[in-house]
Amino acid sequence: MLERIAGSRRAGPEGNGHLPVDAGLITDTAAYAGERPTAWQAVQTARNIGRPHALDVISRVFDRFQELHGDRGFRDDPAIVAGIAELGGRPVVVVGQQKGASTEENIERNFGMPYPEGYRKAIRCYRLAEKFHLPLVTLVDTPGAYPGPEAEERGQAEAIASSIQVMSRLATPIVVVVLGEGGSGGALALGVGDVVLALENAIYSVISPEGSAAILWRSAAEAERAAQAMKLAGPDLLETGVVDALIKEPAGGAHTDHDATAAAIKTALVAQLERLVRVPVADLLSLRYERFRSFGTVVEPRAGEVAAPPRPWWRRVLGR
Amino acid sequence: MLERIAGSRRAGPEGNGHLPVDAGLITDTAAYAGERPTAWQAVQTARNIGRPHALDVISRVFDRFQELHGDRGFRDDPAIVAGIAELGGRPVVVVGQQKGASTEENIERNFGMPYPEGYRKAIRCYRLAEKFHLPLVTLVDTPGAYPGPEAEERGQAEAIASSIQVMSRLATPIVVVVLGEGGSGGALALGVGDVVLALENAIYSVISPEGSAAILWRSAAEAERAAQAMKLAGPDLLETGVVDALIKEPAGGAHTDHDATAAAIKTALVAQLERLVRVPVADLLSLRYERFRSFGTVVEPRAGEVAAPPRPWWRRVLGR
Amino acid sequence: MRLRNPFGRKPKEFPSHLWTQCPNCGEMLFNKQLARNQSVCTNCGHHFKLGAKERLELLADARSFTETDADMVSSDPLGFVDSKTYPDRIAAAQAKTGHKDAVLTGTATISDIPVVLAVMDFEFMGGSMGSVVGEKLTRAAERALADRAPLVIVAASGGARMQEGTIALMQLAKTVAAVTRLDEAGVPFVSVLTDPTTGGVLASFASLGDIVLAEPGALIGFSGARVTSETIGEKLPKGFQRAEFLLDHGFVDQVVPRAQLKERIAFFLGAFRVAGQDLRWSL
Amino acid sequence: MRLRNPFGRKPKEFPSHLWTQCPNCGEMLFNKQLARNQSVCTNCGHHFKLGAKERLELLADARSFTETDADMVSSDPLGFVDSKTYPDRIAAAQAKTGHKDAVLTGTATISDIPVVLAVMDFEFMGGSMGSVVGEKLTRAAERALADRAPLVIVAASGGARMQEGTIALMQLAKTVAAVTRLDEAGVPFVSVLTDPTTGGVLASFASLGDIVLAEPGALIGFSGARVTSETIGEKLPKGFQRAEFLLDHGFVDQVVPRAQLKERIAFFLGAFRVAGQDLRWSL
Ligand SMILES: [Zn+2]
Ligand SMILES: [Zn+2]
Repeated sequence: MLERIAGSRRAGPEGNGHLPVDAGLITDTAAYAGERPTAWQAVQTARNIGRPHALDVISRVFDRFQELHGDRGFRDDPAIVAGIAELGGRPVVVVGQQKGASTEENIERNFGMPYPEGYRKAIRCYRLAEKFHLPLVTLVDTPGAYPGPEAEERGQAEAIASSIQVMSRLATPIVVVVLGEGGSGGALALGVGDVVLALENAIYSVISPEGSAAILWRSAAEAERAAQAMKLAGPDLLETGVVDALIKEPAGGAHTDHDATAAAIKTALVAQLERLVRVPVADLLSLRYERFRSFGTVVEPRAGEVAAPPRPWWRRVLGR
Repeated sequence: MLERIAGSRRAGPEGNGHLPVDAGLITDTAAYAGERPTAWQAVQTARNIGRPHALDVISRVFDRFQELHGDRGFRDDPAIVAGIAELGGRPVVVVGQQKGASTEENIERNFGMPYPEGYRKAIRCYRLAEKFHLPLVTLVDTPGAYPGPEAEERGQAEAIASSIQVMSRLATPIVVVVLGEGGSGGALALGVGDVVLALENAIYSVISPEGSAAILWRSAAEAERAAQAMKLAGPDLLETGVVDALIKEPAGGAHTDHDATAAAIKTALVAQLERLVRVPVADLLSLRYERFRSFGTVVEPRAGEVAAPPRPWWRRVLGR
Repeated sequence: MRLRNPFGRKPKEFPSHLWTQCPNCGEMLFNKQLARNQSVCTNCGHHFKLGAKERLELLADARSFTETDADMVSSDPLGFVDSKTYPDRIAAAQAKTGHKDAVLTGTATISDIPVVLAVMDFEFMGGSMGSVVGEKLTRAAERALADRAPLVIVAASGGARMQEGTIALMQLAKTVAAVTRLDEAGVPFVSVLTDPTTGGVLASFASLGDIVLAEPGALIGFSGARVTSETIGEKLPKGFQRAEFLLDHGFVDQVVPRAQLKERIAFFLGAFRVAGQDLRWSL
Repeated sequence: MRLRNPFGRKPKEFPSHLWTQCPNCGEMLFNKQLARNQSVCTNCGHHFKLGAKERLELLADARSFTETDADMVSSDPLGFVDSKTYPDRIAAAQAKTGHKDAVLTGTATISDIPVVLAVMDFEFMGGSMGSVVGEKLTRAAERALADRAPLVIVAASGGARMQEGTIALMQLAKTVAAVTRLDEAGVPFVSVLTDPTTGGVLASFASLGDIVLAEPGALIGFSGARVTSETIGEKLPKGFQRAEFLLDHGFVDQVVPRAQLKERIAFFLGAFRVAGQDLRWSL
């Protein structure tokens, strides 16, 4: 199976002949010799209100975006945007969490915190991608799923679990890009893909640093310490294999140059999709299963062995 | 295909060797020579509050009924009951509309008028039947889907359309029994099956007699006339092919003897399911498509022909 | 169209064969100008109902529409009589609209994409769905399946046709089953909801498009507003059951102004082109 | 269990190694009697939390449970330290509970039906899901798939294990993918939600059972009640996020008293028996 994905390698260093498979990507933390930002810096950059959010990225990366609305059951959730667009002239389905760039917009978008109906809209669009053989691109950027009582009433947990389930067996290529905050299960609901990329200063964590600090240190003021301990910044995620590669941001951070950021995302998406669409869907699904199956570090004394950490994406793809 | 269903005939007049295929059924309106009740009598009998409702039937026809609750998205609708039970020792999924036998119970059951979440619960249980290869039995008894504003907000039309859609391709045998009122689309949402039966005094109509009268005669007082004009009573339905056969009720009507009514339903269900489970599922689906495909009486002057009315169930099954 | 006249002008200044008043903004609109603007009010954007022929002109490429089953007419299965007989009602509707029943079906191209196209006409007995509408839509879906061509249906209907009783109700199951076969085969179906789309049509095929579009302000709902209002014993909120209400509640992908409708349908059909065509990723 | 004493009796009358007070009705319950009653209050029916071993005794036929992966333990991938190191927390939990992590998995029979059975233990670090829980549950699902035996998971968890950071979050995707393969293969999965089942466990495999059962009064929710309460700035209604609340809102098939749980699971497994077994209709 890896052989078949590695087929792109046999076509030469240029992969499929268009773009090198690692175009615009950082696949090795050696790139950060001595200059890794602190976890707390990453948290603050990832949350910068001027950071390019999903629609900023969509308008620059894709052409002819047409938004699709609604979950066909309760409501159209503005915290999730979904639609069909073209990437380099070819159609894709794109689904993302949408934060606001101002307080007003954040209120409208619920600060990027989806309700269950948002995830159900996403699921509907995933299925449309599968039905019409369109690749799926998801853009993750949320503090987390909305924790209010109406969200509980309408099944936040069920919606997230179902979204993860549908992505895990969706018979079409999926590329996930973490744009800013990858907040817990609410982020993972859009995060199950064949390739998971993240902007350099994005974060991805099991709980917010503040939430973790409040529970473990009994003080939200310890958020900085919690952020460090949870290894939620880009280079950490590359090391644990949670993301396959990082997309380089402009020098001052993505918020300083939306166009340059979008250009880097576009290059990465095109390179990944050109590769993934050549892989038979059955193989994609097996590899996707293996990708998430491999997370976890357990020790089995009787067997006397430690399960291998997941192979970095780079090695998985090129068979190294 | 018909040949394969007709296979039961080749096994002799007893069908599959257990029960005659028309056990307990009226398949010919000749049975009503001169004594057909008026449409309005049928309406009143079908609505009799003492008539056996879904749970009355379930408790008498099936064993070990375990109710399943909820649509996994919004609410558990008490106007629809669904669950798993045994019929003659073998498991089936059963889904029905539930009216009350008293005012209190009717308020709790919303007079048997489902909300969209009721139909979505039904869909979930249909899929469970398909997944585990269990036959599906539905019990229709509703004045119609609830017409209130919350039902509109949550997509009453979408829910009904989806329920019809899922039933129309559900890969397991389906027997529908109209117990009392078959009120419009809200009834049809549970009404797409391989065999559609009705209790003798049940009705099935495109709109309530009162609604029809209000629109066409501009007076709800003309309901009796409307009922007559719409041909909604059992023998009419047998003639139009909307139902395949009628289940005989006790002399005074089903409300006079729930046990005897249930016994007749049970006999009919067992006979139909024993036959249907022998038919390959792909054939069932084709026959189900043809059954509903054939409704309609159109004239095509150029072709100079009238589309044949649907063949009665009895003839379809036995190849006569 | 009934002429209201809130401005105190004498009706004879605006004879109805020349002028139409906008029910939304009250503006008097010159009929020819209104027709040139696709029956959209030039003052406020109100979308007037559109007949089936005008709808075809709007959506199908010029001279691309070939009608099918044009002569199919209804019989009278129940011998239905209210204040008139059903055959009399049909005859009157045929005389009024110039077509045989409430839907026109055929093949066409939309921005050069071959499609099977069906458009309903509310002027024909309220766009009600009986045997003919059900049969023609089912044949349209079956043709789309056979040709693997996308199906586009423009709905405009008050619901099922009472005069055909339960046979009309069965058309819901019939049309749903037909579009479900398209779904299974991966052939696209775009459903366009126009003013009004209610009752049995909304509760069947019209809700099941891969993409569901609606025209601005269109009345879209399951139950008649009168019934709903009586159910709760109070007046319904403004905007209830309008296209924008359905968008908010998650049942419509987009509300598309008439002027953009053709282009928008073409975009989605382009994205969904069925196997073997060039724009797709080679999956 | 903290001993409250609303009746003014001196605590020494009810030493905690002998007596437990019901947090619901206040009744003092003799521990041995409580254990005999499956840790359900004999006065009011309150369901106390149940340890994994007691849960196995309740559900699995006598001597039918064979544990798998019993020795699997967690490593410390992040070198996580809060007020204690992660390895110290694990060691303390192991000493307290007598097992290696928060789930026990294995094969068993339930009323003579062979199953793969997994039971979580809230006493082990709040039943949190890290690498070991994720791996053991995934292996359990994979074994169920290989054997075509139904999978029964009894959840009891505060959510994902923070000390493993994003790796813990990935266990949601891992376990969901594993039970999804069962779904595709038509192998039954019954999910039982006990007090408490929250956060990442509810937002993954635990919500995806073919049948979802819950114990009476169990706390079941996505967000902690504290977070939810702070979000809206007011107190939550009584019964919020309890099993009965989830039943009303459509997320749980049945709320089943502990005494009936085994029989109820067996009923559903019997109905879902996979191909080739005798009770099914021959489809
Ligand atoms: Zn106007
Ligand atoms: Zn108690």
